[in-house]
Amino acid sequence: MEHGQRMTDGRKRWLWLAGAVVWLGLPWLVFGNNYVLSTLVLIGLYALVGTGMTLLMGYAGQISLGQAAFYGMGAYTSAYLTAHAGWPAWLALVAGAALAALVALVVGIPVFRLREHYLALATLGFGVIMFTFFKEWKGITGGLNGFFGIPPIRIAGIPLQSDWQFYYLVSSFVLAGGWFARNVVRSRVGRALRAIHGSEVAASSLGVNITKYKLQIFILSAVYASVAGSLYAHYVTFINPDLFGIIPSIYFLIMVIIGGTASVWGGLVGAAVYVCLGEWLKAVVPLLLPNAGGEFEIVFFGLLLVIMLIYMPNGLTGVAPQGLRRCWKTSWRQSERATAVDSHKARSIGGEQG
Amino acid sequence: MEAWSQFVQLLFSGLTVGSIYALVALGFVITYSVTGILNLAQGDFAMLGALFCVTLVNDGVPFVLAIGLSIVAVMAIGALFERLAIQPARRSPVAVLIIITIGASFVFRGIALLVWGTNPYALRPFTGHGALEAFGAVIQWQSVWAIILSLASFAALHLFFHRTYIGKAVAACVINPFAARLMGIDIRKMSLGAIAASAGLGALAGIVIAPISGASYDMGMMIGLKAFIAAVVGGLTNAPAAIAGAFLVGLLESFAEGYLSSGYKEAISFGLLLLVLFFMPNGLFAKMTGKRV
Amino acid sequence: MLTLRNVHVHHGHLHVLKGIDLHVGQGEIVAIVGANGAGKSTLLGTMAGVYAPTEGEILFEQKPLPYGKAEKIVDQGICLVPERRQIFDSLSVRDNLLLGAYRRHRRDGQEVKRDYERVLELFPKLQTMLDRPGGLLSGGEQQMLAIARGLMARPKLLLLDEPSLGLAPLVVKEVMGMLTQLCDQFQTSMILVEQNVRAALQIADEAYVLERGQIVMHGKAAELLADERVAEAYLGAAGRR
Amino acid sequence: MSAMLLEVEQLSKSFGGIQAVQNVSFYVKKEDIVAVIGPNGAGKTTLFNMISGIVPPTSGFVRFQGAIVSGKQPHELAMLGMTRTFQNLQLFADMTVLENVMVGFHSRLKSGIVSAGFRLPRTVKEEKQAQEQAFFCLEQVGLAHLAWERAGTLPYGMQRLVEIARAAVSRPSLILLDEPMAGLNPQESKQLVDVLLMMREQGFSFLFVEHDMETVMAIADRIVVLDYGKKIAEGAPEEIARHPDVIKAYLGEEAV
Amino acid sequence: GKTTTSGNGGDEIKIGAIFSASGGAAPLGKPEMETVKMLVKQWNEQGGIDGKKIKLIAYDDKSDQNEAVLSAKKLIEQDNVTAIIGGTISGNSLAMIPQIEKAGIPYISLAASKQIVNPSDGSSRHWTFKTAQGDNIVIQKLLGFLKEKRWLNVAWLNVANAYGTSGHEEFVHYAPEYGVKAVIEEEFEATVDDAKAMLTKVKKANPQAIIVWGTAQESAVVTKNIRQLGIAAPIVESHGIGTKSFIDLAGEAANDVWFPAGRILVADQLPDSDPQKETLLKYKQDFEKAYGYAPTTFGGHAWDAFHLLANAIKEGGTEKEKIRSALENTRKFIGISGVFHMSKDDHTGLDADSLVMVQIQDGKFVLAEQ
Ligand SMILES: Nc1ncnc2c1ncn2[C@@H]1O[C@H](COP(=O)(O)OP(=O)(O)OP(=O)(O)O)[C@@H](O)[C@H]1O
Ligand SMILES: Nc1ncnc2c1ncn2[C@@H]1O[C@H](COP(=O)(O)OP(=O)(O)OP(=O)(O)O)[C@@H](O)[C@H]1O
Ligand SMILES: [Mg+2]
Ligand SMILES: [Mg+2]
Repeated sequence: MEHGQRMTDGRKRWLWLAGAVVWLGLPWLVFGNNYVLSTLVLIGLYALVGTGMTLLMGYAGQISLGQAAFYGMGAYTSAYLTAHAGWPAWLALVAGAALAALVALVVGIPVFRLREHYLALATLGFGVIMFTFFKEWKGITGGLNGFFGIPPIRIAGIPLQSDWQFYYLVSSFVLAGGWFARNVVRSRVGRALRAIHGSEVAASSLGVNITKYKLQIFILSAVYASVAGSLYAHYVTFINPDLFGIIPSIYFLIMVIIGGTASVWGGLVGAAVYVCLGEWLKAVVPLLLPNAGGEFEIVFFGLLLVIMLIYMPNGLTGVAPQGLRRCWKTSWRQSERATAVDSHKARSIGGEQG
Repeated sequence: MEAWSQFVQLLFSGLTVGSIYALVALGFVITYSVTGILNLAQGDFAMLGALFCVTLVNDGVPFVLAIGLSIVAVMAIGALFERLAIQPARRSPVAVLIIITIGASFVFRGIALLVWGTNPYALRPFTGHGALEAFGAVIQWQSVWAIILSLASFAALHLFFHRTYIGKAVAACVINPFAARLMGIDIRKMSLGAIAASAGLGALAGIVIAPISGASYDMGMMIGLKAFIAAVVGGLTNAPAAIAGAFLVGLLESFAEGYLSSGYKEAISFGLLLLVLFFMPNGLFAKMTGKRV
Repeated sequence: MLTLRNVHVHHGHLHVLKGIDLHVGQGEIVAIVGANGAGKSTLLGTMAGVYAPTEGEILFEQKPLPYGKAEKIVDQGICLVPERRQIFDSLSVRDNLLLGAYRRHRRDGQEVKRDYERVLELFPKLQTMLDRPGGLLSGGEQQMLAIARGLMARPKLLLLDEPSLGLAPLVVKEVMGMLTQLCDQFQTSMILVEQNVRAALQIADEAYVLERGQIVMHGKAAELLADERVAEAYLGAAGRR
Repeated sequence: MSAMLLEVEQLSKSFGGIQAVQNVSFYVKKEDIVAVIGPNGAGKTTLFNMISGIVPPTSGFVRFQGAIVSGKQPHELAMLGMTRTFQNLQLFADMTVLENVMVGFHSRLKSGIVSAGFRLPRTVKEEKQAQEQAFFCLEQVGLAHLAWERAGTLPYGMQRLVEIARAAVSRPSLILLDEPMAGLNPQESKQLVDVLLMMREQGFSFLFVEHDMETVMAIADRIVVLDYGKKIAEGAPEEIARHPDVIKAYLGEEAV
Repeated sequence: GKTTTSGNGGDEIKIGAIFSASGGAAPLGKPEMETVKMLVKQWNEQGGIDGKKIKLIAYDDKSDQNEAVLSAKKLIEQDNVTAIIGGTISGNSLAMIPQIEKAGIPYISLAASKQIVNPSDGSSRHWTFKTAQGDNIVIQKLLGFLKEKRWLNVAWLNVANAYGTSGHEEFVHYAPEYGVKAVIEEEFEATVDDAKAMLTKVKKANPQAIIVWGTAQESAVVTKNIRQLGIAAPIVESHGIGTKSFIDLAGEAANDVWFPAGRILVADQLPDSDPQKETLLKYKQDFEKAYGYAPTTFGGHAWDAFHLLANAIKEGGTEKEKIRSALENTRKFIGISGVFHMSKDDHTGLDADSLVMVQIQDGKFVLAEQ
């Protein structure tokens, strides 16, 4: 076992190196093509939101149908503070994150007394209410006409405006966010969260303060979303409430499900697959059906989604090949999750039935 | 007197909207209480029902027959959906199943867009364009139909779940599918029946609404969402509660709109719903759940 | 009545049952004992149609069993009382019981009513809590309910997975007595999986010992009860129970 | 001689019209093993749930290590040194056996979400300690070889052992066990009895519910008998075995 | 969807297009896409522009802002188009503009917001043009009509989305100028099923006329409800109801409703002296032949955009700055939405005269006397 561990470590180092080269080199690989880069930026932003949601769903066992609200909070806070109040973008980003955290705390306290679908509904309701705020609070958000002219973010006085600059910025955030999430998951906190997922009574009788941890993760996921929102606002420089309504929340959810919550990188994988799938369909559908419009893409997207989920309900990270997963999981190996477990049985073990 | 008639008008409005939510919400309840799945494509069944009916009527099929045919057609689609999308994924986590239904909803919407285009269509009311006047307020006959049909469907469902043997078996499927199998209950058949039935109810809802608000390919989403809320407020496995929830949401919206501002209507109803949830976490009409340690 | 020939069952990649041969005669009580994880529950589950065998055959009344089709198997008269009770926790005790007879309520409604009365006589404790949700009962009460529900199906072959689990000693005795009685009165055959080996062997006719998915010992229950190896492995070292 | 660990005073609980527990009082001393027995539905699990803070009592109170703890949340009690197992297994089915036991060590660790997220040295050290302790505990119950298995796929009996290891790993002063022997075969029960006795030597105290009279007689220092929510007897095993009410309500005529 | 019409390498002109052909704005975007496809085919059959075939690269942004931004980047970076038309809705156009301006590509938006050409934050609009009358123009037409009828105390109702609120803002801005006053202002949802709750308040306010500002489906519901409540005040609506489906949906209730509209709606009723008549009839005929239904004003915006661009390319070749200045110098171009006079300060080039007042009578659009 010791031996195997060291081997894995060695292999892991190479993997890291290769990853770093690809990461740094990408803008040159796709040289000059801002379209590809901006696709990557978008993936990165979604991935950031998705990572937070992966934590929330996979570890606090909670579906959020209102995550776009936090995304929007970050975006509007940044937009307003930089454009109208003249704050530096970084400070505004932190302010947005703090605001999102605060709101998550206030909302979370009552919300986490709820269970299952009621909790999902509560987050949905929260999403709708925030959307209404974005829409109606015209003095701050510009209402449905949108918010223009958001100034760029600066590093050492240099405004970041090009796609490759943003690529580095956003991907650094994604990596840092993923690293942080991974650490959380592998710690006492992550274990406690998964325990809550399995059985709340048991977890609490072992000393896990359920509400506290659920709330912490909810806040964390709100911060991830808010930061992504701030970055988005500076990237596109124009935002409007439609970006932060219920539909985007559902899209985030879809990404996380596609990616799977078996690993904290599920958010990244999901976002990438989601965006690429959309772009791929855009390219492929017209080849198959020359006269088809966008509606075909919707149909295909829906079908793909359904098929994908039927055959890999635990998302892509849930079915990743063993070898790859061993690289991800350093501290200990985990028995094959994909073996068909009779779900009824599993439920009766973990659940509160009986 | 003026104030009184406004009140009655708001009441009528609320009942109209509520009855529409109710019909769709019943579909949610059936599906959920049999399969444990929140079918977010439920609203799209309404859309399909309405558009089928419009097409049939325009093709000269007699009205009543057209209604019947479209309901049957949508039920068939529902059954197909169950066999192709839900059944193969039975063992997936709840969240995945929800997303599958969202995916299916995309498919339905895309196909509708393809077949019917983006234009909204009109359908004639069941019984004339007339309206009923009472206490200085008016209510369309079509709204009366909506209310009657939602109450009738509710009554039928209530009888089914609480007075029949099969109704109980149906409930058993979601409570403990494993034990249900051991009792010889055919879960697959139940699930097929449930989804087909809720598709049929959804279609009926769409057909009732079409004369009031028109029918278009994208009408499913919003109806579905509101009905979903109504169902959850009531308590997801409880048909009467869902109906009550639907009327509650409808009335709330109507009064909020009439007495407060309409811009914040959604936020107000959602906000009040949140309050309800916080103080009665299992829905307004929750019963003992049978969970303990 | 029921015959298993060389039955193999897998859970995913896990080879759980490795060639089981077993026979249950009309009106017989067969006990199956074995260590944790030996595959006892899997074996019962296979007979009840929860799992399908990957190899071998199961004959019930000379006909092959419809593998994996629980509802057909219930129709043919096999009923499993599963481990961990598996109560419908938000349904009332009454509904739980009635659902036990789901497959035959339409055929013989009257008889179901009579059975219902009879079953409640067997478990007077349940009589007092008919309207309570099943999930709120105490562990032992739920176990009684699960057994009672199984009886409601009026099976020709009753499969019991650790029925004495969580029952008070007095009740265990009653239940065991009741099972023998049932067997005599209605010619019901039974397969009994038990950790309470002594109690099981005392009422059983035949007994099998299962270890790591294989039958390692088989004989008349009384013989096994007297067997030293069995005593040592399954009756506790002192063999007092 | 040894100090009072747990005192239960006049504890009652009713669910709607059902009087599940009525005015029950008893105590547990340090390094005591106390058993609660009684017919099905007598209120044993309910009593346990009240002591461990899962359901609030209707009246009466619980004192743990001298302080009143009724009204406290289960996780607070765990921090104070009281853990429990469940009659209906409550394992974290999707986690490995080792992780399950590591969760049990939760109350002894301190690192929060921030220090965990940044992987501060303290967290790393704590993690290592938790893993070692969990492993040690698994070894003691003889499950070390299954440490990497998913807990949900283990057979029932082993899941029980995991639950006990999980409750014990944080070295609480009192462990509540709800029917620990259920589902174990006699040999395994015997093994578990040995484990419990050994743990008592190490300073653990137990309060447990059990229907397996052999075990109860073998390890309990004292027995509390409930029937219809009321305490009908309390005393040493030999006394209880002879107690006519107990025989009538619970044991049956030809008892052990 | 990406569509490639004709063109095999070599001498071709690549024109990029982005429409909301599906999603929420599909009723607008679909006829736009169809119009442009039809025109490209027509032009190519007649030899393209100066002998060069036109290659259309069209994307559907699904009414989603991010899709629009990505599609624009793709057109610029990957497809290397000469010019871009599209952006069905204002939000999407506004989101695309910064990079289009940065890349320096002639761009004609089909959306209405005046922010598209006259941004309030003063950012650059060197390359951006648009062909839809801004709501400011439509509102002025409508207010002029109210003033003429002397309906000065009105109820204002708008749909609660970008279309509705932008109309509302312009109304608030221009109403005093025309002496019009709102006695009550309300919003209704785009998914409204029953607006009677809101209308009871309107009834109480007793306005001389009711303005309903929304698109076909929701306006139909509101219009029906107004009639059902027996409110006698005349109804004036927005140009958004100028489709057959409004009449279908509102039925009887649609009769007598007034609204400002582009001339395409009543093309055959126009006097022969109208300079646009011929163009309008031709478009109408072609479109109906190709797609089997009547063209909409939105399709008209796309028609205008395409022709403006094609003419500019004819004039300025494929060089971007030349195309741009040719666009800016467009004078008296007779289009579907009106007669365009572009200038450095006016990248729309339309005024209130590009609209006419239309009334619905017996389920038909009837040109009101001028
Ligand atoms: N659904 C399942 N998926 C995967 N493995 C399973 C499943 N059910 C049981 N197993 C495995 O199959 C083996 C046999 O399990 P089974 O439950 O049949 O044993 P058992 O003899 O009934 O044990 P016990 O006495 O604990 O009830 C065990 O190793 C168990 O881990
Ligand atoms: N949440 C509840 N609501 C209603 N009744 C309850 C609830 N919990 C327990 N009861 C009832 O209270 C009584 C005592 O239950 P409890 O679970 O404490 O019994 P027990 O002594 O543990 O029995 P067993 O040995 O069978 O596990 C039972 O009759 C049970 O049905
Ligand atoms: Mg078993
Ligand atoms: Mg108990």
